[in-house]
Amino acid sequence: MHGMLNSYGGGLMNADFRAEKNSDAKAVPKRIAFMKGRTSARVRKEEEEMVMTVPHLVVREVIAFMLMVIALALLSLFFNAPLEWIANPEHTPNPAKAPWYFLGLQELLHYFPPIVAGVVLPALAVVALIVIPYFRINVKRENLWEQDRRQKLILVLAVAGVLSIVLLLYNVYAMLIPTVIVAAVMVTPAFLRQSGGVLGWLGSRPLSWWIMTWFVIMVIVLTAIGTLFRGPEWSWTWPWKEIY
Amino acid sequence: MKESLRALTRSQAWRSIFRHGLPLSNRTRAEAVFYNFFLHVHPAKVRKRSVKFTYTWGLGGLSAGLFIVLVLTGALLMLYYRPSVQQAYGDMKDLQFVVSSGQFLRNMHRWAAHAMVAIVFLHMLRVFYTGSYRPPKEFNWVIGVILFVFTVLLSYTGYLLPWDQLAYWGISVGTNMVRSVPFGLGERISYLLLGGNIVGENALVRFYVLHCFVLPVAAMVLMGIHFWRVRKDGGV
Amino acid sequence: MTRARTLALFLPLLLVGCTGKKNTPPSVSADSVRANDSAVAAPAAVPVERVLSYEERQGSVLYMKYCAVCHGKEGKGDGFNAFNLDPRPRDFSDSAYMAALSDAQILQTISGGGRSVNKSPLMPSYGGTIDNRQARYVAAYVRAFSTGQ
Amino acid sequence: MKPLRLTFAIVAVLFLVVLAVSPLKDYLREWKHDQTEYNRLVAGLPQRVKQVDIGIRQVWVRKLDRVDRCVTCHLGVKEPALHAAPEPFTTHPQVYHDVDDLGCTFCHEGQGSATEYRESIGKVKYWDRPILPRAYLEASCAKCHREKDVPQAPILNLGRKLIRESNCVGCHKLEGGEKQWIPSLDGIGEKVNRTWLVNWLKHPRTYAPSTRMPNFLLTDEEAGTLADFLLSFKTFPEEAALEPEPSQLTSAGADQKSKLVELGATRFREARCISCHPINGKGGYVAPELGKIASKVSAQWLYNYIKRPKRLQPGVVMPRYRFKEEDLVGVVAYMESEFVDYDVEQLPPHTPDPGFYEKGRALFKKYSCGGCHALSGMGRAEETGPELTKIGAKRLYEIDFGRSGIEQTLPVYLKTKLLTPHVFGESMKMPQFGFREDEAEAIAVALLGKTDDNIPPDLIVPDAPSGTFAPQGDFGKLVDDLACLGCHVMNGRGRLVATDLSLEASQARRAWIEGYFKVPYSLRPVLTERMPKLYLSDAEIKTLVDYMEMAFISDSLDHTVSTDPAAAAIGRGLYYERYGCQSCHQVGAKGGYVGPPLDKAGTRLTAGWIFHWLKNPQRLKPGTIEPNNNLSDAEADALTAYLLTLK
Repeated sequence: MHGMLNSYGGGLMNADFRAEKNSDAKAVPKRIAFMKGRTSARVRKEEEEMVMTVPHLVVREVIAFMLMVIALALLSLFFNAPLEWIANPEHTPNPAKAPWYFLGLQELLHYFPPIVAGVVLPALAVVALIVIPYFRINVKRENLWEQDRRQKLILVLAVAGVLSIVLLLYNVYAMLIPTVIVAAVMVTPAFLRQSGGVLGWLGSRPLSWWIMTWFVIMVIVLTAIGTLFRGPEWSWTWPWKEIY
Repeated sequence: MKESLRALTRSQAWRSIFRHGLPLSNRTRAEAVFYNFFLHVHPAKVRKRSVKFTYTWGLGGLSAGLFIVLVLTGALLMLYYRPSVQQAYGDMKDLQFVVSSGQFLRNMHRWAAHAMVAIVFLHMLRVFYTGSYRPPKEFNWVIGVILFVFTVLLSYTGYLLPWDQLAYWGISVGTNMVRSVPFGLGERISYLLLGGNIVGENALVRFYVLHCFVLPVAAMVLMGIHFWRVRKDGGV
Repeated sequence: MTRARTLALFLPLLLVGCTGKKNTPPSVSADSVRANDSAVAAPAAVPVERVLSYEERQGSVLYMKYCAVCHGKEGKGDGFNAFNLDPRPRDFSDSAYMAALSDAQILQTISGGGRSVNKSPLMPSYGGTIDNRQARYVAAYVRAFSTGQ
Repeated sequence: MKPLRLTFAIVAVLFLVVLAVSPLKDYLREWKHDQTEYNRLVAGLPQRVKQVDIGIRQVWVRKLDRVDRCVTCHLGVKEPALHAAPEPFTTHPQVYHDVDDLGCTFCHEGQGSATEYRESIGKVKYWDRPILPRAYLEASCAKCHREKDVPQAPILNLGRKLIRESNCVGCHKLEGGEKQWIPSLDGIGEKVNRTWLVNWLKHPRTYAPSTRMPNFLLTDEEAGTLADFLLSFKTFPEEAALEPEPSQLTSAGADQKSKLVELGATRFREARCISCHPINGKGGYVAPELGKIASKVSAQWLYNYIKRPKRLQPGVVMPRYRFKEEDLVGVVAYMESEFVDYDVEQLPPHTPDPGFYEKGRALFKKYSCGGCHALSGMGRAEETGPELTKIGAKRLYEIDFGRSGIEQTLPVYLKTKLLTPHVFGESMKMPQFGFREDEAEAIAVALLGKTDDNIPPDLIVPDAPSGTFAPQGDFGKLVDDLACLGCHVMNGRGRLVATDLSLEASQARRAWIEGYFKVPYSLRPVLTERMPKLYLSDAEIKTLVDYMEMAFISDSLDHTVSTDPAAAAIGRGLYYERYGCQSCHQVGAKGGYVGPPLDKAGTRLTAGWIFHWLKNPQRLKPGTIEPNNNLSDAEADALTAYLLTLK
């Protein structure tokens, strides 16, 4: 991390700028220091307790690594990696499942046309992930609903509504229900204003946080359904029912 | 006994390998980081609060650790595996029944691979929720996302190699998804990937090469950059 | 010291790791496989309760072809041709008599005929018709008539 | 710093311990234990048996591309001293193949690469060829042995016979059989009555217990519609028309009729119809049941059929008897009066429903009737059942066990399917053949042998090619007309119910053969299948015997013996005292009746035949049970001389 810079001395009061004193790097990511003509810049480094990498960090790393290997080894001693019948191109198992991390996609494929489920949505997801840092996200660190509450509420509800209708049209209840829940939780702080507690915390989450959370819940729900609850013909099957 | 041990630690060969004794002073500890190739990814000193486990949950480190485990077990498995339709499945059986600890190796590799996909994903979530992608680390986030995609691809290409029903149809379903890419592009990509229109001998060889050479090397290069940038941006 | 204690702590774990494959007694396998073929082992009426061995089963086929016409399907010396013969064909279910007979003698009778063991020439010699192995199969089956119960 | 150090120490030790467990687990593998046990067992034996070095052992069969590690634990397979040892160390029962030659799993199935008991027998979820139960073991013989009679595999042979006889190829693609077209159904509307046909379609075995026609489990409606459809076919092949029923049959008085029936009974007996036809289950097995024939076919059809069988049923193996008209009418009258089914209830008069033809045609197709029966206008039936050429390699996951609740293995599936075809689902079309349990098992054995294994050509024992013998000229016409090949084999062609005639002229004397055609007395009284009396003319007999003397003869069987009475006396001694021939053969009404009586051997047989037969009976008739006594030439000569004196 950067050494902390802090403006020192009186700020220049100007109509365009408002100087603020804050040492929290998270709250105020970009900083400008204004210096008067003859004042020499003095940088004060904030004191933070430091420790030697060796052994403090390295030993912890080694412990973590060893614990991980131990866990893996125990897993490997008791659970064998699956090996089914030899590949038989003439017989498609029912259902034919992709590796588990693609089962969310396969589940999508069950609802949407292949072009949407197999190409558009995953591509959108990857692009969205890549561009996250390039949006000026979380510049406003105040409560999401503090300003323009009405406007934001309408926007959020509109997006959630359109999304829900689309999902309803395709009968994608597996996505619809979490979407509605997430949207409901998201807008709750807009009506019940609290500065502290869970609601206050939820209210201070930025928009990107909500989108990411929604995405993660979607991924988990879809993958779980595809992995555990799908049987022959991709029909709903309880996991304790054995498929042969 | 003690003398001979001391003689050993004083021999030139020993000292050429271990230049220093146990680093007991802060100076030698710092030197250990400076002069050691592997420790060099770390700064000599770190902030005390970042040493705390819950600071990063160690997910990045564990991903790297899993990668090491995968490389080691993978290299050993390569000794017994032949990427051909006739032999691949039999080699799996031989690993299970004949190779000493063969089943254990394969289990390790398999479970570590699954674990890596999950842990890299969790790592990504951690980075997002702690806001660690923010400038100036935005490009490292992009590299991280690419590394996640590579992790999934590595796992996916390895999935075919045992050549059992699970592998065959898992890959068939996957490549059929690729086919839905429009403008005939999907067909081409899947053809390129499989070396044909069906999952067969060509696909097996291609997946093998991707799995054992192309993707790991690419991932290693990206991991180098990833770690380097983490260090340069002041992370642990 | 600490090390020894930790090691002792994890010894049980070590054992658990090894018990995954306790040997199933191999003899069980043979029995269960044998039990399956009782339905087929006896191609015709055989008074043998015991399940026939492979040799006996092979022998039964040969016996039904060559021997049963005189010695009877159940080995009692009552085949349909038995009543034309004097002396009557041997009753193989006579366990006292059969117990006194060695395997070599049975084999000799099959291969060399009755004359070769100073018995009735009405028992022909089959040495030129079936080979030694087949003769052993037949002998095994002939014995099964008296040892079956 | 202390807690961190302690954690590090504990974790490090744990790390090492856990990593050490895997090699230890490896060290304690099942097979190592077995090998140690073996060495201990062997050390305690009185015989010297070599101990083994601990290590995985395997048989690599290059030509079959198989590696079998069964010998890792089955260490005594080739060690005779261990014949009484417990499994897995016991000696392999002696068989015709060497373990080193074919390995283990080629015959036994199971998982050859495995080194653990449960895995090796293959009764684990992901192994598709588990070990064959012994009852089905002969299936593996079928992989290479394609010949009709596989030595030492009676179950397999039975299964194959049943597959041929049940005409499985009618519906299934399967090698080793050809589509059968007998009986043709053309003209069935002129042949049978509706009552019989409906009952027959529903329960074939009620009419004929030994029939090969399976039960399709038709509903009353289906049976009725199908019967109406079939009865609409009233024309015979090639436009053949029925001759009118002779007037004696229709208009004879009771007295006249009983005389006719009496005559018919005599002719029926003389012609030995029961050599081929069973009557109420007794008699031959070659031809259809006659016990209730009068309730099945019309008298007119019967008259026409016996007169010229092939005209109504081309290709049938029924001989054309040379009955005089009166005899023929008598036989028909006798059959009409004798073979009536008194239990049958006539169906009420019935008008076919208007769509019967289309519906019946659909049923005919649905049940694949054309797989066995020819019917003009229906074409040749395609195989409607699943292909069976690789059924033995079917994977368990490809089988729908439905709700049958049976043990989920392929042998049990096949057996159950054969016994109760509909148990796996109501929509199955396979009919009920009424196999016994052992028959179903035998068929399953024959089917299980049809795997997808790659068998090297040098291992395959091919079936003897079926003969293409097709005599021409007058003899050829007679052979066809008399359907000789239905019971006799000639130069490799025909069905072996009676004797192989390929060397007949070397065996029997001309005069005897001629006499036998006229009065075919029974050589072996115990046999059911006897030569029928065909009422041949002298000219026909001459044609037949002339041809035989020309073609069914071999110079290698010539032999002359001295007719010296002294030699005959020695032969007589050999016959009675040394070789005990009287056990099986009768001379002068004394002796056994396993073989043919030898009373008239001197008039029946040639010297050469007797001599060569005595030297090696199996050479002249493979499979005969007459023992080969390894006679010297002198002994054979003497015996021949004796037998020739029996006239």
